[in-house]
Amino acid sequence: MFGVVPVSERIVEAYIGEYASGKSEIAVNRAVDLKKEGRYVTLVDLDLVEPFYTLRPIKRQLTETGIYVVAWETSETMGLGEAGSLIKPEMRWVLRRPGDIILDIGYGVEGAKVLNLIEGAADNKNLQVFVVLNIGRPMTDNVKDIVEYVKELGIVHGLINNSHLGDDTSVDFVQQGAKVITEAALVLGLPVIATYIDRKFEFEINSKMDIKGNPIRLLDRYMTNTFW
Amino acid sequence: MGKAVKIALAGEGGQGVQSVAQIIAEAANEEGREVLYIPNFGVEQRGGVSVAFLQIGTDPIGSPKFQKADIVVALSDRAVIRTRQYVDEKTTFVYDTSIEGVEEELPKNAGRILGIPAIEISKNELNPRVFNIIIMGAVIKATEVVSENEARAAIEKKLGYKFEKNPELRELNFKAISRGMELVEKAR
Amino acid sequence: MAEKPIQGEKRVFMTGNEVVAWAALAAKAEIMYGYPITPQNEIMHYWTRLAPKFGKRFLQTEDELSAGFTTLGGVLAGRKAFTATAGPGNTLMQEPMSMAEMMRIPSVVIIQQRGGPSTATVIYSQQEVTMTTYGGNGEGLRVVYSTANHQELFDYTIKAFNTAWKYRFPTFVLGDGYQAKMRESLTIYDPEEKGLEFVPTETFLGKAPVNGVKQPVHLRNTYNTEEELYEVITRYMEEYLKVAPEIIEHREFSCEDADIVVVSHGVVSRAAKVAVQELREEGLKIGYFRPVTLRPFPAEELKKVAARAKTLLLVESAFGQMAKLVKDAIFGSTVALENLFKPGVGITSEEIVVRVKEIEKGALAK
Amino acid sequence: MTMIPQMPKSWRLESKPHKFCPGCGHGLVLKALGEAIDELGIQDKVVFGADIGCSLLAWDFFNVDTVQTHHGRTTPVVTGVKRANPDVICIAYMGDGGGYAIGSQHLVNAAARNERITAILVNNCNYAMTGGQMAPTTLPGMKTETTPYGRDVRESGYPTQGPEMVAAITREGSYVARGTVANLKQLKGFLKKALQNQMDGNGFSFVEALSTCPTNWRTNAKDTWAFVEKEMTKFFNVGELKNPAAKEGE
Repeated sequence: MFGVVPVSERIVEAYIGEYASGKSEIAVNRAVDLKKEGRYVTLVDLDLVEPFYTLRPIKRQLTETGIYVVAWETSETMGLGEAGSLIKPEMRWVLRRPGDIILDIGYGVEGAKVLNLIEGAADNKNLQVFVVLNIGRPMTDNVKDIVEYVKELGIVHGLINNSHLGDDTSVDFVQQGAKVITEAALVLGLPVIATYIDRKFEFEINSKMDIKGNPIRLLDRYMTNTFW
Repeated sequence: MGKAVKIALAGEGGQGVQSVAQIIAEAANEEGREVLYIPNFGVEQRGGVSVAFLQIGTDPIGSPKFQKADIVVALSDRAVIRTRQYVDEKTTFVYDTSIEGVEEELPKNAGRILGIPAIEISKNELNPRVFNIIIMGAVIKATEVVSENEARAAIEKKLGYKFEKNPELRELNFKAISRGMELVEKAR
Repeated sequence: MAEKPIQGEKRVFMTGNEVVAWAALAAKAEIMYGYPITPQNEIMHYWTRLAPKFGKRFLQTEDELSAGFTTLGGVLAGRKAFTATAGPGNTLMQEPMSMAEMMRIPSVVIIQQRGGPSTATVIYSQQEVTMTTYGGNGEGLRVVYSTANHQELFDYTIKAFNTAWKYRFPTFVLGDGYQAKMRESLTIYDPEEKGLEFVPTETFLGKAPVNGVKQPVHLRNTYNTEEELYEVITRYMEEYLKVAPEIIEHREFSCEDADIVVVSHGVVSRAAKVAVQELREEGLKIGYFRPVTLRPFPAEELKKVAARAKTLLLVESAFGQMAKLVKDAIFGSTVALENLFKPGVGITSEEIVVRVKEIEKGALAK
Repeated sequence: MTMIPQMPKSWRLESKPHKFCPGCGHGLVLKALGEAIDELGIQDKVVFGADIGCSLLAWDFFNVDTVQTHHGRTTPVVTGVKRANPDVICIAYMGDGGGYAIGSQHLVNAAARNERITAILVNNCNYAMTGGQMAPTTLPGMKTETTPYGRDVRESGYPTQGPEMVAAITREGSYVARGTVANLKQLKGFLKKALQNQMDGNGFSFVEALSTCPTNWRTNAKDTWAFVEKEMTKFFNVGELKNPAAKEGE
């Protein structure tokens, strides 16, 4: 049925990061981009740290684009209080789904241990864990802090530059982020997977690569429709 | 009758000002008068001066608090000082003459100042236990809010069970009322 | 066991706290939950002395959170339950009463206001108006009766039980330290002999099976989306506004031609009444307006008065807590507002007379 | 392949499968409780109060009268119910935060007054619903969102010994035990005795259940059970602390 994408080529990516680093936004964009390429995509909401401020409110919108979204449905959580429970069984077994899997994960202080909650994550050869970084956030605004932070997370396969200042973002700021994060990546021995930049800057930046030669991906904003 | 009569009774703990106020209040209530009685505006100040605020009238009583009293009765030096604030030119200020060295402290602005030897009389003539009843007599004479008979009835109601065992007590109490009334009469 | 706490009518002379205990008995309250706090303690003292004679119960809890929540438990179990508190206890009471508002649990709370927080005075104030009307999490969907004398304390405590059970909003009787501690005369009576019908209670939890069949209930108080909560609160608010005109009570006199209307509530309105009567005797055009329900507030009634008067004189033993309710009620009116605010102390008729004359003088000078 | 698990009669089928996280111990505690209710035949008489926190997810779990309360306030709500109607069987269901922190004064005083209610407290070493913060029961050195470097006992003390405290402040008639989801048969026995103790009108009954929270512990199935059986039991002794029925039998 889903034979268009051979299993060996399937993409399994986990997006992790600090509070408000933009990991959920990146995960959603990645899922949408892959879907546009005609791939079969599952998007998993696994933010255990801020469980309420997640994909739930845009689940329907995403589902309409053809993405399979694993997240709580509001109607399922009636009377459950603050957040409802954090994990549903479907999340635990999600790696058994065919096609591409994009995981939006809130790590918390226990770092990569959250992957313990997903069956098969530990020995999944496809799984790539990417850290979303924004030098606009005080805890990750310089090379030294980024290196320290990423080292504590456990298994990580690459960094993503998502430096922005909300509505005050400029192309210069994104490029500054590229410099800092690329330098940190060198220290860590990790690749920079991409620099994300708001689609409104597409013509201003007018390049497929950022100042440090990392690929640029254009970002559409979906999360403005959620709580935050 | 118009405005209610406002009374402030003050003394040391144990001088029985609250029970005097209560008996007067109950006597007036029995008569169908409007009465409001509040001790110390709410809270008992332990170790301090005990003040009973009483208002008696024919119409419903206004504020439970008043600024100036029609009659103030002060039974100790501290009580004199504490109650001066309730005195103006319309106030009758009653104090016990056995309080030493209090003359300087008496409110000069009072309409009338009546010194009565209630403590002395209770000790020498009647019985220290009826001191507060003498004061009650003084208050009802000074205010004329309750008649002597009504006061007697109220005392009977309150202490009747004691009188049955010891009828002499009844006489003693009734005499104390009369003496209290006389003291005010004389002091005028 | 005695059958009825009060037979017929009886003129009595007692403290306000004692009045509340008798009123709760007369209203057929079944259980009181409470925690010691001055100046309401004697409500519990009298209740614990009287209640067992009539097969009624009492529980002394560990704090007012518990007093409030056990009261809700008692109500959910189908009993006429109530509690009483003051000052810092009223602060804690806001949490359980917020639950009562959201779950529409009919509960009765007597408040005897004191001054400031736990560390201030235990005596008197009208500083718990904002807290009692709007102190919870939410929109203040509650009824607050502000009483002025012992007769009202008796009447409105009885009424509060009916209001709570009829409309299913938590109902407060707002007294104060003066009313709690002072003695004055009133007539106590058996409400049913006077033709008053009690609104029956309802058992929400622990109802016995009917014909051997038990239909379990699941009472929910959590909502997961903004929209769901919005819907519920909107519905409650509509109901509240619909029944508000039935609940609202106020008193007024001499307002028809008044230039200045004295607005006050609770015990202060006693002084205002005397002051207005005196000023009228002197020939001044002064009126009297008193909200009895502070929530819902007699807004339409006050608007009418404000439309005719030149000035409203707002008098309270707080720094403008009733005034906020007034301003909210008469929004849009051009009437002048003057005040006599004395937080934490009583106000006498003489003070009000002086203030009115000051305002009169000022108006003439213009 | 699909097996229909044996469900207690008192469970509410419409709310199953339940909404607890995979591997969560709440479902097990509630299974044991459901069986205890069934065996005692008290389903129609139970009033069940659910505290805020993951405990709240139990609100539609049973076919018994249920009420959701505020955080920590389940004990007073069901106390109020029991005082008003002694004929019902009252259960206060709460977590470690609700019982030992925000509602501790209620637990202590209900125990001290010997309220005829049954309090069941699920101990999973953290505040799970709010995202895994330190609870009174968090183990020394354990990482949580508010103890990112591990619980430092010099800063925040040792884990609360709930049943030991309740046992210390109660006198005759109280039933106190600590069970674990690792031994469901025993836990059910404790719960049954706790309910029986209320039915007999003896006094306060309290059962703490050691439970699992793989979601916030970030543990797989194997490590989850190891944590309960090896780590938690270092601080929390499983067993009965008080049993009036046993005394009578002597």
